[in-house]
Amino acid sequence: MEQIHMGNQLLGGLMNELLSGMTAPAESTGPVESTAWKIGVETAGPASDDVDRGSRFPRETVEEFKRTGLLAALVPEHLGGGGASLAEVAGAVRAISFHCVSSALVLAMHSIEVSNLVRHGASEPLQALLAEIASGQLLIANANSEVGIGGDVGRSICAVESTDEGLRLEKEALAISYGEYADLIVATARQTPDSEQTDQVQVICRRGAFTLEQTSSWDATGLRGTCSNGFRLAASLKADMIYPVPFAVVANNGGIQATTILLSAAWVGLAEAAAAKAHSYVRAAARRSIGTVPPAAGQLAVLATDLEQARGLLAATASTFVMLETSPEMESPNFIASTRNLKVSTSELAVRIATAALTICGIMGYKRDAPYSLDRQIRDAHGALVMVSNERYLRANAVMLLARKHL
Amino acid sequence: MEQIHMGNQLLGGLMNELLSGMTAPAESTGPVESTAWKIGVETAGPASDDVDRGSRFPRETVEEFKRTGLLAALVPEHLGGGGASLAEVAGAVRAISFHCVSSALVLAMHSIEVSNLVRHGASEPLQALLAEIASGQLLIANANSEVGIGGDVGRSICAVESTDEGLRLEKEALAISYGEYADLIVATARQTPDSEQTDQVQVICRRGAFTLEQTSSWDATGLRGTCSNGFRLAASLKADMIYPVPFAVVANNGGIQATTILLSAAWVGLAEAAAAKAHSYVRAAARRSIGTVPPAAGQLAVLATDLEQARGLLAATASTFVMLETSPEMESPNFIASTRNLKVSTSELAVRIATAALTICGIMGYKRDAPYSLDRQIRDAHGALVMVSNERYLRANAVMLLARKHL
Amino acid sequence: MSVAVDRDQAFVETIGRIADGVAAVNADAVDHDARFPAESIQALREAKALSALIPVELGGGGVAFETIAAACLQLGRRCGASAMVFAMHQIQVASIVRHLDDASWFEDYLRELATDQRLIASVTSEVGTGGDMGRSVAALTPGPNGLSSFEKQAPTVSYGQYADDLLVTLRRAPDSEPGDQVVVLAHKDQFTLEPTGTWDPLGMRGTCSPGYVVRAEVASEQALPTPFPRVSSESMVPVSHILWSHLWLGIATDAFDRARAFVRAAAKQKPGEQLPTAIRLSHLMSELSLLRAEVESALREFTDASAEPGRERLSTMASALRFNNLKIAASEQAPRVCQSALGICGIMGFKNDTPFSVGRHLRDTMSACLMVANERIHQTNASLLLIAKDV
Amino acid sequence: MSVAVDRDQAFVETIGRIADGVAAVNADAVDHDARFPAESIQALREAKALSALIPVELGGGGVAFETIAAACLQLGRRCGASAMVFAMHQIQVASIVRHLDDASWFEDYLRELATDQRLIASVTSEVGTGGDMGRSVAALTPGPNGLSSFEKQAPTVSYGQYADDLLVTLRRAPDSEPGDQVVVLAHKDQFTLEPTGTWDPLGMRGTCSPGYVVRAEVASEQALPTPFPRVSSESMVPVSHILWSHLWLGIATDAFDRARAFVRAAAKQKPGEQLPTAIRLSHLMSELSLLRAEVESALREFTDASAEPGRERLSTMASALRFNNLKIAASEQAPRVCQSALGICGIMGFKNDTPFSVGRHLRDTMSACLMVANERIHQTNASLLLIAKDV
Repeated sequence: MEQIHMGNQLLGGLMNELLSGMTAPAESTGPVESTAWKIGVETAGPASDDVDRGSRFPRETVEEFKRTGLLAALVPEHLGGGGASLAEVAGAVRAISFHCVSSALVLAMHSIEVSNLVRHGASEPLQALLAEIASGQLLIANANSEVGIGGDVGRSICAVESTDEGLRLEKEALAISYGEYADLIVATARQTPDSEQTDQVQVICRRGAFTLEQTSSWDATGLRGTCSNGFRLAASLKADMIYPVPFAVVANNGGIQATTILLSAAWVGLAEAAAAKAHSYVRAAARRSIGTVPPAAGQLAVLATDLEQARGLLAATASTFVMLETSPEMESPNFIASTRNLKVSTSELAVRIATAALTICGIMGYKRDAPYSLDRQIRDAHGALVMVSNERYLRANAVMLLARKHL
Repeated sequence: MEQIHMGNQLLGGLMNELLSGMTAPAESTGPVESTAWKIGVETAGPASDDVDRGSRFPRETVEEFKRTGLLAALVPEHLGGGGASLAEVAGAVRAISFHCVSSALVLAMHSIEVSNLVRHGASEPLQALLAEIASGQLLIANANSEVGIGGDVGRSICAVESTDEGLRLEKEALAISYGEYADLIVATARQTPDSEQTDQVQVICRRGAFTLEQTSSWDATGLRGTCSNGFRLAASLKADMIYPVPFAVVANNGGIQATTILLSAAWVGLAEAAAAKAHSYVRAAARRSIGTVPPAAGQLAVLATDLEQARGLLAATASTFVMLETSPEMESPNFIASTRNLKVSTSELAVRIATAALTICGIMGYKRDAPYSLDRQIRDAHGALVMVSNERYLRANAVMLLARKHL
Repeated sequence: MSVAVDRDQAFVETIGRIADGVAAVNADAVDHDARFPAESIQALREAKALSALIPVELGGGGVAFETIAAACLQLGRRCGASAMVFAMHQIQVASIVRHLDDASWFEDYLRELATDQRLIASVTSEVGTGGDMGRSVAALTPGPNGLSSFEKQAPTVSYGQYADDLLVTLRRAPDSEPGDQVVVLAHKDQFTLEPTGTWDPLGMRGTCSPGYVVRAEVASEQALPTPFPRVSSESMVPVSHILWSHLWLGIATDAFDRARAFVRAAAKQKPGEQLPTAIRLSHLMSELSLLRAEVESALREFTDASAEPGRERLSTMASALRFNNLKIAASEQAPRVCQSALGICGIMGFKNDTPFSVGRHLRDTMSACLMVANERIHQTNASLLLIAKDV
Repeated sequence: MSVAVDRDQAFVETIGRIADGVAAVNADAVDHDARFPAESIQALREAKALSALIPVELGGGGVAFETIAAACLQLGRRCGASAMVFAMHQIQVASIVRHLDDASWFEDYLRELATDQRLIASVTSEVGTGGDMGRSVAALTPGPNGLSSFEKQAPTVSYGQYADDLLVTLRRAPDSEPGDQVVVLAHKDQFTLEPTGTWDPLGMRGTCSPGYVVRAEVASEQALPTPFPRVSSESMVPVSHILWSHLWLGIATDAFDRARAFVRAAAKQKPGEQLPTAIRLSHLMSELSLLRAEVESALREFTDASAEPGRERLSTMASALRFNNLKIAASEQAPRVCQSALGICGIMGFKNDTPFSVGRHLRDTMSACLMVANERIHQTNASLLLIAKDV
């Protein structure tokens, strides 16, 4: 392997520069993001390599989420939560992702479920559950995917069954990210064994009342800390732990939107981390030859246009979500399509930005143990493309566009 | 030439569909945009082919700009203008561009000069000029480019000279778009014949006191109605018609920002027109085979993600401009870089969108005289790349990025 | 061998002279007025280029197929429309020459073509087939006089109005299946063209390709003995894709040349400076390199396979995929090259009247994706990929 | 000729067996542990593959250069690291074989290599040269004992720890200009390696390429008689770019094969349905087609030019541009193909333990842009483009 050399004696200086450059992006959305940034710097970042190599759950970081109340940030204040907006939590996800994408995805996936509960859990038992999530800092995982439906979460094969011992659910989940570490698992199922595949409810399974039998393992190119193993889920259900509205309502009225926004926040944070390394690299190169513009600066300028696009899209969509929180427009096909676009665009931009950063940093980015290493960002970014597949989103949008009068 | 055929009998129906589909984009910025949209539908659109083929000034459209007061939309109300924000005028440019990009660029280039005058023309004579622009609906052109400086408007060769008959300027302008039709021409020049190339002022030349001698012609691939001929400008100047601040201030404190925003508005409108045609085409295809999703719908979904990005960027940057109107942050390198990014991104997205629309519409898009013709959009979009070259903007940003601490 | 090599080299040089001396001179007018490149075709006729691919024993020039491909590239560098007319004519000639099977009518016809330098246009696409050339609606219909007639709705017939003869795909008979096709050569005095559309497109404007209703009455021996599916897979499709790709490469090469001239001119003004556009030119060259290699390698595979007895390799799925890939890859890469050239030349490339203008190049190559729409080819390929053994 | 063809074919088949039976089996472990692909290299040794390119009269296999390129492709399909080690070794062998000039020391060395199946590593890059291989800091320094010594700071020496011998570029003497370089072959018992870095990268992990301080003492006849600039332009650079490109093509081809297997498996589950991924597979194939054509066409140009007396064509600027373009185009296209394959296989491609995993392919090919950084090559090309007559 040939390479452009960078003298070892420079590395110490660069490392300092890099660390000093890695401060929170200028525009913070507020205290939730600041808390997250601190966790990122102090816990998620330092643990990230070990999490990645071991493909292990980022438990120390999730402990910090719990300690600081981040897991209940979205729970209303009167129920003991942080009362934060989705935009604020998106800021937190993005800040964590700058340091460890897997940790950020745990926060994101958990927060999607909290958001859904807040929007659709008006019943007393679900309000009580929200209060418990806040007081106990419970972690929620999702088991909506299922073997045999090919990734289309709008259909279920499994069903809620009435047995002598009460309601039961057995489900072959394609993957339940961090399922073994979750206190609660939400899952879609047909309402009854006689229901159509699309007649779905979403149920909440509680630790102690469910068992998980691992059916596949998670050894992936990136996003390794999400521990997205496949599981056979078997759970006893309480009737009041079934969402009082059909799953289609949960999904269309806030669910899809929160999912795309929070996942996108992770991709933007990832892109910012890659961009920050490229930026530091170029600045260091410029300092070595004062007065000249290193060739890589031009590539950095292109990268910056991509980063600006990713950030702008995220900010705009997150604030629209907040604006529409109680509006029927939340469910409008246009806004749903727009949030899908957000996920498609930010994930593609993240790959482009990470790849461009690698071109800029060269072999110093290719190495895992170099200060400018882009190893994880590159691998995680490609996960962004396949995690909730962009193809699926684009196909869904294609169908929607046919019905739309205006683009 | 082989092609997928579309029966002629269908064309009538498609044409109707197309026209009904071509309504103003859902989110209008207000009455200024609505006025512009009406001009687009009634005047700019119908004239656009003739303007393009003849590479001629869109005089009927500019007449309408004058009649409706659009040329003074940015002039404060107390001076007789519309008192509109730059974001509103950007909406107008975008609406016109949907129908005729050249016309939109005339409005954009004129409005950049008005914006600069409003921001920096505090002197009494310049306030009087603004009032006159409003009352007389004067059209302003720009002669900042110059032969011999290679497109770098931050330098001038020509200088303001004191003669016995007063101040004079002679300038070899690389191009003065619609110069022959302008009432006022602004031009950069060295402050005195002894000044450095970068010691520039911007002067305002009035019809009657300047002559134009054509030095090159404008027969281009697209943007043909801008009539961007080269001219030798010779003008008598009044001292009070020189900006009271250096040109660098005019440029950095709002000039660059207004330029990139208004040009980008034209590119977004262009992209929306191409997207609307592709959308109509796909919908028509879907109607011919009810119940199926035409393959092109998937391509349209991808196109829509690009369009969303372009729109989002424009809206965000324009509203930031309005927010910073009186703030020193307007001049911050970050915001300037961000507006340059806007122009680079929207022009590239416009090319991508127009090209994708051509793929979708196929031969019906390739033909000039078909209802789905993308001929002008394709040609104009490529002009977006070279008009104020993206390369130049990226190089400027590259230098700026070196100094920046955070990306 | 050496005689053949000399002859072929002389032919390419002749074409180069016509390209520089005639095609280039009229290219802007042809483009601007969307008019037939009459001067180029006249010069090609005078050079006997229209019969270059016909064997010597039938009165032709007997040049190799590779030489025709090289000629398309040369013409493409100077005038895309001239190159396209030449290429489409040669596609028809190749389809006849490669599937003669001693049919005496066609042998005579080729002699006549060589003598009179007749220009053949193609009528393969048809309204109502969804763009599938492997199916026809119009049928060869026997008449009372021993002749057969047909009427075909053609959505485009390139330079139809200027062609001497037409090569037409049809169902074999009124009761034949859509896929049971023959190729018929209709002579100038046997057909009429009724225009059904106009031709005023973004690029390739000189090909003059409106739609027509084609009506003709022909003798039965004017149908090529080989069934069309075989003509199509062994000759018409690969030859089309190869000759088109060569001319697109020609256009892209000229765009690169103009960008290079632009950069060299800029470098002369600023000696010693590292120009950003010079780096971009290197990027552009690597894009052109991909296109060039793709075109060259497909040509070689085709001539190799054509030289094998029975030409069976050309009927395999792998071969269909190969030449479909050529079409797709070249048609996407050529406009990309032109766009990068525009990026380098900037406003000087955008203007129509500078030595660095590349607007026409870009517009012309943007037609490449539409000549048999790439998406349709992808659909064919997708099916082949599911069943083909080797790819 | 026929004997040679048979021998070459047998060689490719042998390599294919090693690729399938050994390299593929260990590829995941090699990648995971960033360890040397010892099993593959051992198998290659047993098959005498390390001396395949050495002429028969010097004890080698005497296979053609094209055959070595084909072998790189085969190995690349199964294990990128094994292919890279094999390719880099062959680059060194080719550089010696093509510039022997009857140097008896090197003839003897090649015999020894053939007998013992010695593995050569390359020490061309150097700290302080800004990545320019055409300049050296370290110099061959005459000592009192008739031997010469050197000390070179090498930022990377691929598989240095596992190599028997090293081929090193150096200034000819302590007072030589940076560009006055020679190539020296240092024998296992003549050099020491002091590690200066680690090797834990994103991909190509099995190449084990940390930095070293290389120190050695060699006899004067261990410097190749031909000056390095000529070795470089006629052999080392084009051979490197060609063999690397072949193995990148191999990796990309396997990624395509896996994507195709994925689509076919999906099609079996939903017979008769039009799968969106099948269309994407067709797009992917056209991307692969561009890469394949580029690699094949460059190989042919090189072998053609190598067969010409004096090999002068290889020293032209056009030739330098051609093989630089190959490197750039192939190194950009190969990861693009792998990325598209990942897009098709989705989560199954992203996981490391499925038959459709393409993560390693993507990571390995992403090194391609960095092996001699493309941006540096573009700078060289930019200068050449300003002065070269023909390109």
